[in-house]
Amino acid sequence: MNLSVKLPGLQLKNPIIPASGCFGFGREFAQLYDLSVLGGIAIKSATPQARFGNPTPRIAETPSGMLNAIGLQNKGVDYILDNELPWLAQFDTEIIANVAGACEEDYVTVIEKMNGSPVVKAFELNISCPNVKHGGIGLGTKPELAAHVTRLAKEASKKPVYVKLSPNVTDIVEIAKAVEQAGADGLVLINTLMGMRIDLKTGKPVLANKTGGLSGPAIKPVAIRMVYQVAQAVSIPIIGVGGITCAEDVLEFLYAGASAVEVGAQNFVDPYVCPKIIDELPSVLRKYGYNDITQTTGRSFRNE
Amino acid sequence: MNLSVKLPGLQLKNPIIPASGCFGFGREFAQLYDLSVLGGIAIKSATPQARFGNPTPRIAETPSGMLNAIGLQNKGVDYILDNELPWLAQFDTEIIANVAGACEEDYVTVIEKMNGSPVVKAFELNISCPNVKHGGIGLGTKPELAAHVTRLAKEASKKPVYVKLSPNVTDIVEIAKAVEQAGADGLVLINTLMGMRIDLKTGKPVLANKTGGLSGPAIKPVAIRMVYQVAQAVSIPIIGVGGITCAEDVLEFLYAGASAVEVGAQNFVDPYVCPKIIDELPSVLRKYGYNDITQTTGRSFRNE
Amino acid sequence: MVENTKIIKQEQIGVDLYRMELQTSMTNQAKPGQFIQIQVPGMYLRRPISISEIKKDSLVIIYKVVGQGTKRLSEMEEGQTINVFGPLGNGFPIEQREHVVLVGGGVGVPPLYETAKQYRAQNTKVDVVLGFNDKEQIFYEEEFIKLGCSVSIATMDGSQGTKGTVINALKERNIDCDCILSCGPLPMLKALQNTYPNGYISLEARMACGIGACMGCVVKDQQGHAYRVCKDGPVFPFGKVVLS
Amino acid sequence: MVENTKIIKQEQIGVDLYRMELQTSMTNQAKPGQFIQIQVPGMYLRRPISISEIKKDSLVIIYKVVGQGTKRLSEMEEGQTINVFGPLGNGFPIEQREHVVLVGGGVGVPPLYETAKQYRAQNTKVDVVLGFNDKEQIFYEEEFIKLGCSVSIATMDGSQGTKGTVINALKERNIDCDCILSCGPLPMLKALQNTYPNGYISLEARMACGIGACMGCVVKDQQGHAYRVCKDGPVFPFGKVVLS
Ligand SMILES: Cc1cc2nc3c(=O)[nH]c(=O)nc-3n(C[C@H](O)[C@H](O)[C@H](O)COP(=O)(O)OP(=O)(O)OC[C@H]3O[C@@H](n4cnc5c(N)ncnc54)[C@H](O)[C@@H]3O)c2cc1C
Ligand SMILES: Cc1cc2nc3c(=O)[nH]c(=O)nc-3n(C[C@H](O)[C@H](O)[C@H](O)COP(=O)(O)OP(=O)(O)OC[C@H]3O[C@@H](n4cnc5c(N)ncnc54)[C@H](O)[C@@H]3O)c2cc1C
Ligand SMILES: Cc1cc2nc3c(=O)[nH]c(=O)nc-3n(C[C@H](O)[C@H](O)[C@H](O)COP(=O)(O)O)c2cc1C
Ligand SMILES: Cc1cc2nc3c(=O)[nH]c(=O)nc-3n(C[C@H](O)[C@H](O)[C@H](O)COP(=O)(O)O)c2cc1C
Ligand code: FES
Ligand code: FES
Repeated sequence: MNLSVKLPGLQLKNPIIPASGCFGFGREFAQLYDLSVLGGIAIKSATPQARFGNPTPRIAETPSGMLNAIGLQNKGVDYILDNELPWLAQFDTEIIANVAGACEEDYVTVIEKMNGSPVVKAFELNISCPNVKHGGIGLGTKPELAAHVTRLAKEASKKPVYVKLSPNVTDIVEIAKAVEQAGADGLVLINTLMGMRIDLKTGKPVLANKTGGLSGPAIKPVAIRMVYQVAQAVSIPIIGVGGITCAEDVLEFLYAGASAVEVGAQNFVDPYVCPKIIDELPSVLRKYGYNDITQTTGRSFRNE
Repeated sequence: MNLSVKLPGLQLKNPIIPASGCFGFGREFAQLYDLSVLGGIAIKSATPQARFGNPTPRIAETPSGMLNAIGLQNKGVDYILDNELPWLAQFDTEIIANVAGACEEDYVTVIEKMNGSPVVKAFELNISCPNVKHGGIGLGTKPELAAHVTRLAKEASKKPVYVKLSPNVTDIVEIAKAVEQAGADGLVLINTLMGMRIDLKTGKPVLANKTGGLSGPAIKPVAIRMVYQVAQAVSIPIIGVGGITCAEDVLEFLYAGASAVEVGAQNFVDPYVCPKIIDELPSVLRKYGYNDITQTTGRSFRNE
Repeated sequence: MVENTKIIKQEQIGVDLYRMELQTSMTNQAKPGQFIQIQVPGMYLRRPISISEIKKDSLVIIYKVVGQGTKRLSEMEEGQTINVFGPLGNGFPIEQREHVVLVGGGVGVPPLYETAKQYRAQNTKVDVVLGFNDKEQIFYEEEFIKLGCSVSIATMDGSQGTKGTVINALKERNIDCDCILSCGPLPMLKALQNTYPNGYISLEARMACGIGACMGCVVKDQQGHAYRVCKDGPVFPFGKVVLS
Repeated sequence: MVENTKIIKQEQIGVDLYRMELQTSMTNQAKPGQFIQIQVPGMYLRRPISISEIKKDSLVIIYKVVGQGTKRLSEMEEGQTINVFGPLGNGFPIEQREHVVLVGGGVGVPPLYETAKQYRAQNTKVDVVLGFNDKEQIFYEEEFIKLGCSVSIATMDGSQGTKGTVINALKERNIDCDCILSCGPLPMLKALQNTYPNGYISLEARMACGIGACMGCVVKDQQGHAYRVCKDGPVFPFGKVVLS
């Protein structure tokens, strides 16, 4: 059974990648299992400077999902370069560096600093975060802004650039095409949906930040729909993410058009979910008649 | 305990309204309980002509929710006028006529025909459906299109017009403001999120229509967020809808800024959910210190 | 009605096949061929399952594990309660007749049991033809015999009874009748409709509400009129609706 | 470790208050003041609950029903299994000491029980001060006495023991010590930190991962450095982090 997937810059031994922000830099999970079993790891968003992130509470539960408003807490790109990446070098897995920022220049800064790290195999641009330069709206919500930051990132980068799209848009296909046009090597779909919960006792939003990002199984149908639509409109590979909990979910994303997947919030529910899925994948693929995982991508819209 | 809410055209004895498409014209539920207990009823979308709707399967389950692709099946406005509305007249509850169409003129046609019915107290424009005139995109996805259909509807209508917004947009506030500007008497938020599921056995989408509308508790955080954002930007009342299952959920929507709510898919899960919520509301309101439901609207963003 | 019913019996009776008995007060309203909507804990929508037998204070269902919902149902234990909505839909007609033929395929067999019971109670001659993939799948043969029905079996692989479909078995046994009551997979129902003039079929469809309000489960008749499987069916006369 | 543990005991011990015993093999790793993450069926995120007692083959937890998750937990029955992840976090220090004072408020009391047990096992003098809203809320007084602790009670309404907070009780009894181990509501922890020089507090926070990966549960120290309650805590020395 072949589980390996070759994507720009990434030789994934299997298509399972913990999603950015849901796995830290792997240190905690490394105490539970050998990270070398993973296809890759999308590390926590890096910004030029250290960020404390949003005030707490940052977490709220929702039906079949959760809201988070971490606010990109990280120790800054230099700390990550000096402390996290060298430590990650010991594992035989592909490291994807997720990059975020408050303006376009931030992306360029982080990429230029990380270009030299042999551990980083590709960049993933998180363009969902509110952007100070554009009145707090996300770069991911307008095709021209998304394309612009992609172009700057591509110019700066010595490694393939994946762009992680925000689902909070009217037309995801339009954004995806703009980003492809701007030179992206691949897409990651989807980031979290914007949501909110209100605490009945206080009458105020549960999250200190008021709104937060919705993730978990609740959003899977939205993610599948977006991957399905985008996969038919672009010719760069897609990494699917949103609500994955088991090998069957992975297959659903692959059928929808993804070439690999990221697993997010489920790592909190079952800390062993990634190795569990990797274990189960061969038998699930066999059950549905495959002996090579690459045969499954886009099955749902291919004529057979 | 006052549960009654006065909105343009609507004297709701309580804020609980079954949502359009989730209650038919009430006939089936009338066999289970007296519809006069309800604040109002949003009847199934009416179109100028009868529509069979989409091919089956039209229903798929998702984590804490469901997808539907009914495709506006209805017997057409004339049939509804002759058969459903006179029958509904026997109940002491406010009827909201949901109006849909494949182009702007359809809305005007339906409204003009229904203007004469004393049973209809207000119109609710469903602008989420794909629109033939505009290349299949929904009128609800562009501010100018949404405003335009609202204006036409207001010109044609002898009753208050509520506009039911699509959540599949980048900026719900922008749409809401455009619709308010165009004369809408109120807003209904939200319709379903566009989603999809793929059947692993066939490899194809579960729904014959491929994509469908996601509803149920899974979408509640998105609905609450949108009501919260819109309520602070407009001064017309909002009817909240999306994932309501109990009296606490109702209160969450009211805190977010809604004045009344619609209950959709939960009617399928618990056919008695609406009377159950109406029964529970007084004690839940009392628990949180209220003796009049109208005190709760917008609590989450009001300074107190 | 919606009721929290007690599981008074849960037993595995075949490959992935379970029989469950639910203590309920809806027995006096229930008719053969009707169904109930079961709220399986952890699943959002209810699951429609046919009533297989109507006892004094309980209903029997027989179900196959095909997905998450039926799997969780099969893991529930005797003594636990489960929420049920029903009885729903229109069942099989129980009329004064000398002879009826009941034709069931796979998990279409369960609703025929109560139907047979009620026809036998009025002394109607009941021929039962059951089709399965193979011998291992056969269930309830004995139970129908005990009711005094004459039972024929068809298996696709010929491992028991007639090799082939229920149509083969009907032909082989020369069974003919102006009232065939059937439930099973679509191809079987189509073949029956095309072969015999009179009878009824019971359909399955993806359902949400189960009572006719959501339009999720519709089928069309020859003229294109819509019928709801949950409310106007699940039992329809031969030829009434288009089977696609 | 993640383990399916068996509920070997589930009993109500107070108003909305339950004591549950879980059969598990993680007992030899567990330390007082650590917590476990419980997967309550039907809820998405796990629920963090302190370890209240470590037995040979089981862990005891004591929890209050405050929402959906703890409600469902309280409805589970002996014999059922429940998935648990743990033990997690850093617990209370167990050092060679002559005297420690344990201060608990409300549902902050549970982790102090195992702490008391381990200190008593090494013959340390253990003073326990427990604060509650009123007499009806008091629990585990007897259990601490049985361990040989000297127990003082404070109730806000004065219905038993000292009227007021644990601080009032500490003052009234003239209890002083260079090691106070405490768990309870924030105002109590703040008051303790401000009144006494040395000791430890155990914090609560909304958690997702419970192991330090998601940054959901952070608190700041005086310099603005971030600490994760789940991984760097939940027990912190007095003054280490800013309580807001
Ligand atoms: C009127 C009626 C009577 C039925 N009687 C029986 C019976 O007596 N015994 C029995 O074993 N099965 C019966 N079925 C089929 C049974 O409803 C499905 O097998 C069951 O819903 C599958 O649920 P799941 O969660 O295991 O499968 P999943 O595939 O995980 O279910 C996903 C969704 O699809 C729906 N679904 C899946 N398969 C079917 C199906 N075949 N028909 C309708 N909905 C489906 C489920 O209800 C659920 O909403 C009946 C169906 C209908 C409509
Ligand atoms: C380290 C630690 C140890 C704890 N030990 C105990 C204990 O021994 N006994 C006990 O009764 N309680 C304890 N708690 C609090 C307990 O976790 C919450 O009461 C419980 O999670 C509430 O869940 P719920 O579903 O009933 O409430 P809901 O309010 O419905 O929960 C919604 C979400 O908020 C979270 N949440 C709600 N209240 C709290 C809280 N106070 N702290 C953290 N998360 C919360 C839930 O985990 C869940 O994710 C502890 C909390 C932490 C962090
Ligand atoms: C706690 C938390 C923190 C996250 N942080 C980031 C982040 O720093 N950068 C990013 O691109 N995505 C972040 N995400 C989004 C996830 O990577 C993923 O896109 C999303 O959660 C959907 O996947 P899921 O449903 O599997 O969780 C975060 C998600 C969660 C739950
Ligand atoms: C089966 C089904 C049919 C629906 N049909 C309509 C419709 O005809 N017109 C409309 O405006 N909304 C329709 N809706 C959307 C609901 O009115 C409601 O906005 C949505 O389901 C969200 O609410 P809920 O989560 O409570 O279901 C339909 C929803 C469902 C589930
Ligand atoms: S399931 Fe709703 S109409 Fe049949
Ligand atoms: S709960 Fe995830 S870091 Fe503490």
